Amino acid sequence: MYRTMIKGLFACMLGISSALVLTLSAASAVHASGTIKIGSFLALTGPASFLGDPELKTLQMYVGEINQKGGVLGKKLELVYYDTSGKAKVAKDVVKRLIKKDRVDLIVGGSTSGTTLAVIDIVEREKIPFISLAGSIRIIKPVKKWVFKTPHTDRMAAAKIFEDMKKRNISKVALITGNGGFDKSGHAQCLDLAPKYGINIVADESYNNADTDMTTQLTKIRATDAKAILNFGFGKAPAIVTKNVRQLGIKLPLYQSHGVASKKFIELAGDAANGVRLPAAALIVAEQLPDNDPQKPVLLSYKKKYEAKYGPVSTFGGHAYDGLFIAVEAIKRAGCVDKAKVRDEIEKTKGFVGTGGVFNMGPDDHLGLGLDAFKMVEIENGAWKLLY
Amino acid sequence: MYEQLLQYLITGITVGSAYALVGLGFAIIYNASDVVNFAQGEFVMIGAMSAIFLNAAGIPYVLSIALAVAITAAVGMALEKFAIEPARNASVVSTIIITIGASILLRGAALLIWGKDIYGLKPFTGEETIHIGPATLLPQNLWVMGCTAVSVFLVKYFFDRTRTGKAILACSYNKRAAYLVGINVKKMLLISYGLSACLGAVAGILIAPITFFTYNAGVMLGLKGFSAAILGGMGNPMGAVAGGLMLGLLESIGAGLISSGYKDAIAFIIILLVLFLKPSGLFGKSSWERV
Amino acid sequence: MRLLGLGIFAAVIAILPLLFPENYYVTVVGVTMFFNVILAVGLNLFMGYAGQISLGHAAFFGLGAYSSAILTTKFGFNPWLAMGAGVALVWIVSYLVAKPILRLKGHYLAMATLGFGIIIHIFLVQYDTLTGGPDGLSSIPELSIFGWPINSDLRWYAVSATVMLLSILFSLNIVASRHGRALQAVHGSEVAAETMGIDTSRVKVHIFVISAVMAAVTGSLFVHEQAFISPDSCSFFFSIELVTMVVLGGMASTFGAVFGAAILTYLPEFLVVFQDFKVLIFGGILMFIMIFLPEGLFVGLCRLFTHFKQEQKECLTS
Amino acid sequence: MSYLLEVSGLEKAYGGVKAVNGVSFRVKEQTIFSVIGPNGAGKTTLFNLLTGIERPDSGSILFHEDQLVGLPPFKVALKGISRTFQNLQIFFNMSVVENVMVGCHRLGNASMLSAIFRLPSMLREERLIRHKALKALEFCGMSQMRDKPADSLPYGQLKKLEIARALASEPHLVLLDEPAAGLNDTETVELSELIKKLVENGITVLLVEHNMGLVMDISDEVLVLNYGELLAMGTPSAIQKDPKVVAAYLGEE
Repeated sequence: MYRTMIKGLFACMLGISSALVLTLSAASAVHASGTIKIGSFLALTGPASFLGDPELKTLQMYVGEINQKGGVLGKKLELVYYDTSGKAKVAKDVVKRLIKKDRVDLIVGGSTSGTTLAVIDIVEREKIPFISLAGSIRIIKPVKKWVFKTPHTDRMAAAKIFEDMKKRNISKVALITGNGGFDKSGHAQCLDLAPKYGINIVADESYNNADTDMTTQLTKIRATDAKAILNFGFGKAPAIVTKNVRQLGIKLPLYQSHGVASKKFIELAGDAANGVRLPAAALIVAEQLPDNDPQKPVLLSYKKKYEAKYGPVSTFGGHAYDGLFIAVEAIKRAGCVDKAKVRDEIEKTKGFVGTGGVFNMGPDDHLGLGLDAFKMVEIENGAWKLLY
Repeated sequence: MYEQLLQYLITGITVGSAYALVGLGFAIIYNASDVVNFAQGEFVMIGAMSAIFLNAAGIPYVLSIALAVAITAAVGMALEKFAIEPARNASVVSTIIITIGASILLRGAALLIWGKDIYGLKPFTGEETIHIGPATLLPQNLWVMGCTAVSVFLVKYFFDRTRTGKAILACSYNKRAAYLVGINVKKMLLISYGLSACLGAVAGILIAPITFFTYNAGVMLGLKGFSAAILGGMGNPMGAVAGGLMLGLLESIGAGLISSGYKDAIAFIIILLVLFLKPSGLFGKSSWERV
Repeated sequence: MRLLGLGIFAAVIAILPLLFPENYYVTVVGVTMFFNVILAVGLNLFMGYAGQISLGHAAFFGLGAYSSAILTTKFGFNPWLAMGAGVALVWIVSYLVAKPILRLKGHYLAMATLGFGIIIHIFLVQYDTLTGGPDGLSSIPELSIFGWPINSDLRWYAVSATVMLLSILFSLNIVASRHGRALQAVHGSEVAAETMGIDTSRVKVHIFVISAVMAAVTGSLFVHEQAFISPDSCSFFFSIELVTMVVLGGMASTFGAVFGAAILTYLPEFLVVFQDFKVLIFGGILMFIMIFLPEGLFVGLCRLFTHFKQEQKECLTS
Repeated sequence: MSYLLEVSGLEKAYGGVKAVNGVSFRVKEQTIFSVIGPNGAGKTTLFNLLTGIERPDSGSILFHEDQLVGLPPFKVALKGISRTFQNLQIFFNMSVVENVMVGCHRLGNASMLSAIFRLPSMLREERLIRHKALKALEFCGMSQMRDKPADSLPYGQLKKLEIARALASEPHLVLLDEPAAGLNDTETVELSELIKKLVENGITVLLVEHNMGLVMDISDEVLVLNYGELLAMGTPSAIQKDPKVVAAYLGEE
């Protein structure tokens, strides 16, 4: 009896003291007005960290640059960011933290679709302008009042790939995808779009993103009459798929998604990557664009700055560039950081030239990119080659 | 049908070999100290990542592999020395949490040292595809199978024939008795952890050219190794090897013949069914409470 | 007298939001902590008191959560009805798996529960037409009690705190009963418990089902509070986290589980500032606590505390 | 006088070794029936068979003319048979009185729900159980240590605690497995007094013991097992004179 009492008391004392420490430490971090707070939540660790890493670097670099030039509306920008490890559950928690503890003015972030989709409800409820850096079309369709995004959708990627297949007279395709959010969403879009392009999915295999080998699935595909293989995924898995395809001696054209549009993929897959086709943002083939392309100067400038500081660019960092500047332009036009006004201005973004394309948003289009913003790219001798 | 099956077998055995080595590591530590070491998967990652980075730093290929194994063994022994030994009176669950803590710590350290990028290792010998009938494999597949077989054989020889190996076995039967007949129990524990870390490192280095590694690639391999050890019967090292190979084959054949999306589920369902029928694993000794 | 500890705890929880109604750590993280406490207290009955192990507990949380999510968003169920259906489902599932699984002991039991959890997780990821796949389900309707919508942090704080305090009370009640003693007897010696007339397999099944149902209720509340659920929230890692809460606080102590859940909820919130070092530090703290207080933080500290008191007494009397 | 326990043709083999081989005996109510024999004679196996922990290969066990073979241990216990263990099976995670209260388990029937909500019926039952447990402790002379954690007790007290726990269930038959092992002389004397007191209270005792002095002193009947087989059975004085027993214990080595 006495012992349980002591224990109970003890628990409470510890509870109270820890709670007090917590609240005190929180009290010291009161909203320091005078800055414009941009919140961000990115996959800085975990399997999707190759998305979050360049995104963060881009945000940090340009926030620094903007502040050096005097900030926005005479105020400095302040970047508050958290790591989600690519996990939806963590994303939900840190976005709550951004909104309720840090009291940010708007959010640019969400490296993966899963983490973005997880926070849409809370962003809508709390009425914070939010520009997502993730791919899934579900983020903006149906249109959510406060949610925008900058990367091309997985649906656009699928459409672009099927267009290319049609040009090459390929009608039977084997699909292989992972079990992540990006993969699954892309998979759904492929299945949905295929009939519209007269494409027949003859095999539909999947793998676990942590798997070490995909030869089993590819062996099954080899036994079908598919004329091309399409792999929707990111991270190390597409590189393994690419190597396994060559190992099994499969000569079919291999398509990847925009999820592999970074130098890392070529490095990992090595020679096996040659001949792989994928849709990608223009950034990776910036030099190959015709000089009259409006994007070219923006791309080259971003690329130069980023590479001078951090090394090879990937399209993912570019999405963060687009997100940040769409937000900054909107704040400038709104003349204040009033959330509703900023939101309205983001929606009015027209003719903004970013790394992903020329953005023309509207009340029913919170992305504002057309299919032409995607470039079809082939890997040739370990380098990107712009097809069209 | 037949041609595909052969390919599934090759894939299954290759992947299963890695599971077998990790499972063997689990079994050795469990035998020596009754601890289920959930940091076993981290040994795999450390082995592979150190080899990759040492090699990239210009150290000759073979030497970098040897060094990587040595580094991992040192990490394993440090784990025993600084985490397991001070907590030798802790309950089984507490030691499990300690090893889980250790795995998080090692992952965190790997993140700081090697960053978050994905890395691959050059294959041991070339990348020319070898054709066996309708199936194909890489030289590295042969290396994986061969080195696993050699490692398993060496471990078996070590426990059956050498003085130290027998001493470790004695510790696993009865620590007090082993101590009383003059066996240095502490040293034996240290050796077990070192050996088990070595096996993890070997597994990692072997499959590094086939798959790729990141700082958190050890988690899934550790989980599979644990499953292998349980499937075979915890505490029976050769059972763990068999369990690993079976798990690899189950996954590969399950994916090939039933569904690739549910292949892991299929493997786990079969493990559960095995446990329901044989509650102490396939080759485990059944034990009952003595009263 | 018996419930003094709980009473004080309840008072603190009631006062905190009055003092800090807008504080993130109180009204937002607090709710997460309360959910974790319910889960840990439930798991502690099964692990700490009955001496079993479950590495798949998050699956029951997930089944409860997904039942609510699917039934309300896809079939238009009333949230309370959906919660009832989820609880019923978990009741049945946990009862069915308990029978064969609980014949296993130790590491084999750990493996089997782990496998069960992973199978459920794979199902949630793969069966995307129903579960939304890895992206999960969103826009789950809010709960309301007799027309009073639970739609703010403070209201959720009140609701989750109430459920949590009830679960602690129930746990304390179970432990201080014939059934609680049966649990501990199963832990102490299964053979002796049997020869005292305790149907040990039934006791184990019962407590497994109870803790599974507690997890299901929490899952259901969680899903309404978050308005979102994805397989991440009920993965194998969450199962491990729950076990860690129980062990870290100290097994076979209801307040130990409370304490463990509180630490594992708040610690990551603090460690956020360490960025890339947070993983390393978290692992280090976990190891450190378990090495030096293998009985768990709460139980270990209590023991040190009573030890100290005794020594003091001895000093005074001698 | 009727027989409380009737065992006939009991057999149990492990692999090829017959641990118990065709043993039959009968135990009268309110007596002390001892089983002796050299190590490995099958005494503990016999106890395990009687209490349902292990299942005999063949044979029958009648208790109050009910068949016990095939019942799980807890059902055997519910019939009113309790036991102690040679290797202590104390619930070390509980206090002394809680250990004994577990012994009272079969006397209660409050449901889990009534426990969760602490209904009055459950509280009443709980008070009764506590009362009975304290009485059992008192009977064994352990009242003063009731609130101590079980793991803080010395060996001799733990042995007594097992007996107290066995008594608390108000059994008809108690099986004591080597209760005197490890006890000193005074403790052994105390133990024999305790066992005699049990019988006076209407309980039948089945005793496995190596301490011959104790066995011969208090038993009404003694059964000698050797290699799983019944070697002899009779009163203590008859057993002491039996040449087969003397040979088994002293000669042949």
